[in-house]
Amino acid sequence: TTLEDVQARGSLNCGVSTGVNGFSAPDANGVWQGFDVAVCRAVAAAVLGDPMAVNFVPTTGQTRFTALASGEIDILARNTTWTLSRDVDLGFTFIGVNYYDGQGFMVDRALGVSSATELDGATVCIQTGTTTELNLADYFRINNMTYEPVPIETNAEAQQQYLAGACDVYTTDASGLAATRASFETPGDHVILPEIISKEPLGPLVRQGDDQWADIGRWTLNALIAAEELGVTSANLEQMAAGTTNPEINRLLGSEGSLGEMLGLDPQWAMHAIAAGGNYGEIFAATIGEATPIGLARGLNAQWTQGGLLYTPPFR
Amino acid sequence: MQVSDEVAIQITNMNKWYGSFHVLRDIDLTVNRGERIVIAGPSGSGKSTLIRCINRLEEHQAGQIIVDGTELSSDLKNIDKVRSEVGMVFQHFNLFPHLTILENLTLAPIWVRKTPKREAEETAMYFLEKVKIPEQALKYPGQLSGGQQQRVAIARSLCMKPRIMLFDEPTSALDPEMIKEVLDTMIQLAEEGMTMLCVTHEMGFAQAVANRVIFMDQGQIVEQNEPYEFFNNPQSERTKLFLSQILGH
Amino acid sequence: MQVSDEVAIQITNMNKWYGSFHVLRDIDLTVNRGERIVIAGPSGSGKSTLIRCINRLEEHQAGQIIVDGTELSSDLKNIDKVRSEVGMVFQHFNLFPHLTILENLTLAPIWVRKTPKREAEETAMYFLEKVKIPEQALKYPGQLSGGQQQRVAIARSLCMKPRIMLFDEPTSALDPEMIKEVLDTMIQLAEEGMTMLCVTHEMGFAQAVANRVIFMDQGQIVEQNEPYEFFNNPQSERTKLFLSQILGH
Amino acid sequence: MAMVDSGAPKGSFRLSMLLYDTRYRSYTIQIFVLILLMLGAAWLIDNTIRNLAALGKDFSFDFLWNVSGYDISQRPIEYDSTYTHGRAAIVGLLNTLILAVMACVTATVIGVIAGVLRLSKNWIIGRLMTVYVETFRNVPVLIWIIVVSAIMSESMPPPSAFRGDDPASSMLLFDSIAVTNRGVYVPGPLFENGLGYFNIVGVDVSLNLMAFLVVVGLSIWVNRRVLASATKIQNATGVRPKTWWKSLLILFVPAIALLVFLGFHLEYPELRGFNFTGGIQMRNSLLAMWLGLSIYTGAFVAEIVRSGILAISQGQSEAAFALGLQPGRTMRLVILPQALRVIVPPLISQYLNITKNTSLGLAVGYMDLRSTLGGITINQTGRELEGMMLLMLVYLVISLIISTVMNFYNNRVKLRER
Amino acid sequence: MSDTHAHTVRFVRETMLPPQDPPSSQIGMVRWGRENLFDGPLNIILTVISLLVVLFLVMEMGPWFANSIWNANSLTECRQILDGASGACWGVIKDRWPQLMFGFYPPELYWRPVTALVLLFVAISPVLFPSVPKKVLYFTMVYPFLGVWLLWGGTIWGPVAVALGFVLGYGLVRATAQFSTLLSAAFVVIVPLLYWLFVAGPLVDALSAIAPLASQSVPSREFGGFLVSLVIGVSGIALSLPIGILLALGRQSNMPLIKYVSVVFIEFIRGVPLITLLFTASLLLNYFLPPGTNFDLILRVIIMVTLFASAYMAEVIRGGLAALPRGQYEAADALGLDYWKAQRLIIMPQALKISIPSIVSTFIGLFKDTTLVVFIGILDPIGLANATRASSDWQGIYWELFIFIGAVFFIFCFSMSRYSMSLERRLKTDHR
Ligand SMILES: Nc1ncnc2c1ncn2[C@@H]1O[C@H](COP(=O)(O)OP(=O)(O)OP(=O)(O)O)[C@@H](O)[C@H]1O
Ligand SMILES: Nc1ncnc2c1ncn2[C@@H]1O[C@H](COP(=O)(O)OP(=O)(O)OP(=O)(O)O)[C@@H](O)[C@H]1O
Ligand SMILES: [Mg+2]
Ligand SMILES: [Mg+2]
Repeated sequence: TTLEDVQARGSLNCGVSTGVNGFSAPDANGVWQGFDVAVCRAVAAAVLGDPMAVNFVPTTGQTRFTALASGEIDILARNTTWTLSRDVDLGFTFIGVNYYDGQGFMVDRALGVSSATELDGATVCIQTGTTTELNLADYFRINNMTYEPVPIETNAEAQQQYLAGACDVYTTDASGLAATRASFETPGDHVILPEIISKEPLGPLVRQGDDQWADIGRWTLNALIAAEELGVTSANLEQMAAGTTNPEINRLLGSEGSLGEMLGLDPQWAMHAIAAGGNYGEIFAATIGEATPIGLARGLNAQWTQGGLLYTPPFR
Repeated sequence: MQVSDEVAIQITNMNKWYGSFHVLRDIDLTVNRGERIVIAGPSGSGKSTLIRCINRLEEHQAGQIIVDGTELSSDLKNIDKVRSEVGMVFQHFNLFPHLTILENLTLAPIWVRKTPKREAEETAMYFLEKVKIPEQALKYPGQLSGGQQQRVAIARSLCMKPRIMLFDEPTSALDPEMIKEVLDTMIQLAEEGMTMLCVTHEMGFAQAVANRVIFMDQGQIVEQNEPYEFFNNPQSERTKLFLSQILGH
Repeated sequence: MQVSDEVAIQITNMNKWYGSFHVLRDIDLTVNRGERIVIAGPSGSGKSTLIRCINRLEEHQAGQIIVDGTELSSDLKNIDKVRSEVGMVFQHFNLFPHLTILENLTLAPIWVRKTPKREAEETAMYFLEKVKIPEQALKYPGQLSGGQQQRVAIARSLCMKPRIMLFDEPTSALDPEMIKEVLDTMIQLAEEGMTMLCVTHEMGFAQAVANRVIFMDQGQIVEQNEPYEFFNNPQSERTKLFLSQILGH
Repeated sequence: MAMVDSGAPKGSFRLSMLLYDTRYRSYTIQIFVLILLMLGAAWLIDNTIRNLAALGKDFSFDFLWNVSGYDISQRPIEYDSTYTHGRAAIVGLLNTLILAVMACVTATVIGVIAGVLRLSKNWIIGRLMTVYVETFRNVPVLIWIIVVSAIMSESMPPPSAFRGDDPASSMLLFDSIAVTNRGVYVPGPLFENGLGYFNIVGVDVSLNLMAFLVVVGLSIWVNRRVLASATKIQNATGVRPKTWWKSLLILFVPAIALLVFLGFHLEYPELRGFNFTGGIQMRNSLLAMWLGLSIYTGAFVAEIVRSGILAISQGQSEAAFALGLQPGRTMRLVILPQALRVIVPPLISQYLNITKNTSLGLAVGYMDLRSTLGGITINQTGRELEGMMLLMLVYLVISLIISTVMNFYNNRVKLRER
Repeated sequence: MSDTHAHTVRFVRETMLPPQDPPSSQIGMVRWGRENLFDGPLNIILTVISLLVVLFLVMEMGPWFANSIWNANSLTECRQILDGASGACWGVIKDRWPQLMFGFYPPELYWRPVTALVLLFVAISPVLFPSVPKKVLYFTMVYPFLGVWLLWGGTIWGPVAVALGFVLGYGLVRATAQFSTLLSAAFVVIVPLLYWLFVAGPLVDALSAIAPLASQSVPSREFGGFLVSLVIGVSGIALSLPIGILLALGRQSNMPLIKYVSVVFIEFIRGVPLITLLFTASLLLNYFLPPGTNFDLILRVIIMVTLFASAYMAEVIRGGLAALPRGQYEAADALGLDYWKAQRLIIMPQALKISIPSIVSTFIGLFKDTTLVVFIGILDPIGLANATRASSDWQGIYWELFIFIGAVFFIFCFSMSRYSMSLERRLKTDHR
């Protein structure tokens, strides 16, 4: 099974993108950083107890699914949209959603456009090999508008083209738009249009057919979210692990019950996962949150208690 | 074989440099119509350069060259005129490999002399017969032996009906068996009274047909004489040395 | 120079075609041990082909060739056996330019005969001395003159201790000065009683050492005789014509 | 040919003859190799079948008939996101071919100019060309394509710069050409009394274009007749009549007449909304690929041309000069026909390289065959095995066609030797 | 015959003329300028245009280069220093230098790839420079195993066990020499194959258990930057050499099956773009291998690149074979050498030597083509440039990275092509 393979190997092979600011990119020391990367580290920590025991495999829009299908990577954490055909036809299992997103448009303020319905005839930069391509085609067709697609391979390239004015509009997931805009010299000159033309639940995925492995991934992600909900942070993790009055926290952190054993993991699996980078909120804040250059608000990705969509099934 | 008094080529005080290397030094030479001159000399002495100056394949920098009354200067018209009067045969034949023998022979008459094709072909066949290979007319140069190719090259020059022929070591790239056939052709030409300047080391040929042998060394004419005198009674030390080398072996 | 009665090469009724071109026609030839045979004939008459059939560089299509009791057929073992008994010297020497002279000589003994290297080198030096160029052993073929190269080629064949030697115009690619040194080596070999078949136009050599001269034309043996008779009293018209050509010039 | 196999003892076949007899040996080897090959192939196919089964996939090309769902900006034939993947592949193929042909033409032009200039006596231009050839040959083509694309999008003005009362940029050539960082807009042909379209197997063929091609073809044919008759006159009288003005008339007048008849006029690009509309747009991606491939390959072509001309020995032009031929004629009658024999074969393999290099289109978003069939389609359908096989097959066919042409040419111009 | 002669022609020069200096119009800057720059109207125009082009380039790029900034940790910092002026921000190269060179290779182990590169030069020196002693060739034979071990690390017994297979093969060649070459060839191929498949693995385990000689192992996904380009390029060429030789011989064979198999393979590979083969490596190779086999992407890329290069190599070697005179084959035959011995001792050494310049050119082409791996997500220099531009610090930087990468490629390729040209000249005079 995948779990045995990973444990035998002593490291997790995790597919990431070749570089998206805030989500996954190597820093100057060659250490991968980002929101997607944090998922990989959490899974590695849960399974192996060591968040650094990850081999990052950069994948392109084109090679990502093959890499997963062929077993080259154990888990793909690369802002991939959860769709039926990917889940069913391509033979993968999405283990959850780590970022609720939707496709949006960004334009130069000087164009004076305030709604996506005014974009008839515009030149649009899109990243190829993604669902954005299909959504875009649908959106313009439904609204009886024409557009000129400029397909681009990487985000960095797209940004370059957009800034140079080679396209009027840049469309990608709203998170990406915000992240991109944040890095501009003058972010204020660009507006993100209000229309969100699609649902883009982004999540990590694994091969279909190994339920145990899918469960591990799914519950690791849930643990991060639940930790935030339950107020478990990297700061108070040690203390809470010693035992609290809240039985759910105790079950989560392994001081009560045998959830870890059910997954085939160490009782402290979730504690390790949280220790890797903090709970979901902490990861978010550190990689793409408002305090970072990316500056994303929690929005849909807030806990359900805060009006967001994050809602984990109970740990019991 | 009569030599007229008419002057065919008049070279006065001609000098040539390659960069700062003085190849030809104060050359004075008068060739009368019908004269047959053999030029000899060690390698690098400037024989080829001299002969190539006469139809302006090389440019001289000082002095005068008058060919058939036309002075060679940078005037393109004069150059064209001289070139169509002077035929030249090279050491490596330089036939055009993409054309048949017949086309090689008719190319210049058609495009330079504006001869009708039919007529040019007749002339070509006439000269091919003269060099004894009419049957090869439709072959390509690559299909001929070296000796045959050189004879075609001579015929090609003759087709332009030149009044002067220049030869630059026409036999030195040939196998011994083939040298004779080419020399025979040249002797025949000489006997018909063609004005010829010939760079060659074939001393038999020189003795048989030349009016004059010119010996060059270090870019200058060192000695000039009738063949018999030249070979049997050389005056200059350099000539003696040279003759002892080429006749000795 | 004694000729034994033992048969070294027996060719019966041998025919060979290149495509549909009949190169060798009904060749019958018996060579006794110790015989020295010179093969002559015009270009294209099949001399080289005949000699190359004897060590199966060319395949014959009909008839029989028995060399030293081994019949040449498509059996590789027989071919290998014959080839290691028969030495061959080519017109263009065909030395291996990437190996020194010594390595050229020891290559086959080491790899084919499995001789220890030391022993092979001793043999090599012995034969190099025999062809009078022991001092060149460590040079490369490109550094030697043509005559020296051809002598090395002979020595290379001898190193395999062959019982029969084939020569295909061994001197025709050489400058005149070098022909003699090669012929001397061959004469020496002949005097030691080696069985030799030699395609050559060196008639002096033929008269000096051959037991028999074979004249070929159009793929057939036209005349066969002792050298003296062959040169002075040729029977066939073709032979006479041929002799007049090569002796005449 | 009479083949008699006498002497050889026939009847006695021994097993060892399979190894030692030249007649059987080669069969032994070939059968052995054949068995190995078949085992290898069987192994690969078996693996593939088992892998496909494990992934729950089948092997079928049905996806080509499914709706593609994505748009392509450069469409030589009608296409939008409601057409099929198969149609998208054809659009990609056409884009590949368009790019390849354009790049071949310009690479040749650039290469010939650079190659000839490199031989020029002019010191400075010779040096410049050497610098050109060496820089472009020794840096990967991918980098050149990216760099060209960056230059275009960075240093050309966006369409918005053309807007307003006092625009930052203006169109060239009497407002007919707009150079923007989205591409170059040039006037396009329009026909007032056009002949319409003709539909063959789902592709609209413009009758105007057809008519134009027919007329041009006819003109070329007539012109050749005129040239032939000039040659005839030259053969008869020796003097070649001047034909250049006749050729000009024949080549241009009928074509212009046809255009006038069809009511030809140019449609000028015009800034409307976000973009220029009207005319023909050469997109940035096309331009980047086109220029990148052309200048990169041009450097190789320059070397080919240079060495081709150098290979025609000095002797040939000297011989022609000595016969009194002038430099122009010498070039045309003696040097070029020979140089072409040397130049054309390697030139054609450069064309092959260009065609293969068009597959880098993805780097700048050019929608060639590799980006459509081999890119988005594979990615959306998960049919990598079928898609890649089809893709390779198409490239292979193109390559084979090009090399057949080359062999044909080589055989035709081979110099005859003894 | 000279009796018809009109006047006396006798002339003897008493003193030789010394060489003179050419007239002043023939030397110096003036002449040089006239001949090389201003000879005729066309040339004058060309000169003026070229000068204008050079001037334009200098004006356009001069200030940008002149304002280069080397010390900055992010683009923002650069922009602050430049304060609105245009200028290059080379700080990115300084910041990402190790990454562009080595990728994610552990920094404390950088000495290993560097050593491997230096030793590579030692290993190929006998091929490139004739003056190097032949003994170095033994090192050349050891190098592939040493190089692999240096780069990837791990137990030393792996490369040793693989090398043992070759030793085994060589021993078998010696031992079976007296049998039919066919049998011995089959034997020599099959036995080492069986050894590698079944014996080598356990042997490595056993040996590691006895003597655990291992260095820190570095998986190939940590390779990146120019290290990856070089590893792919060098191993592609080195591995394709033997396959190329076999294909070239196959293509010349007179056995139709072998000939056509070789031709089809060569023409197929040469007919498709490299990028489709790379996609095959990344998307399809797993379909063709037994279920469950899984090895890393760089290795798969090396396999496909090797196949790709071997088709080109086959054509190069075929050219070398064609350049050999027939006499060499005949002389080998006449001495009784069999096909393989003749190939090994006579034909190949010469054909390969003739082919070296073309092999170098093939390598240059391949090395440039390694940039295509960026399309399958390997972080080669271009891939790393993209990744760098995706980080917050350097988002928006462009020219500096590509100029740097292009310059490094240029230095590599240009020096190699110059070397191969000089080699070609040397071989021309060398070879008889
Ligand atoms: N294009 C050139 N540039 C520079 N020097 C040249 C050139 N052509 C010839 N030379 C030099 O000029 C000298 C005379 O050359 P030329 O070819 O006239 O000699 P030659 O007497 O014909 O010798 P050979 O018998 O070898 O043909 C030689 O020293 C030669 O090196
Ligand atoms: N490989 C071949 N294929 C076809 N024809 C050949 C081949 N080799 C030789 N020939 C022809 O066979 C004939 C005999 O050739 P061979 O070389 O034996 O003649 P030769 O007597 O040795 O002539 P030379 O004195 O020129 O060496 C010639 O007509 C030649 O053209
Ligand atoms: Mg000369
Ligand atoms: Mg012969």
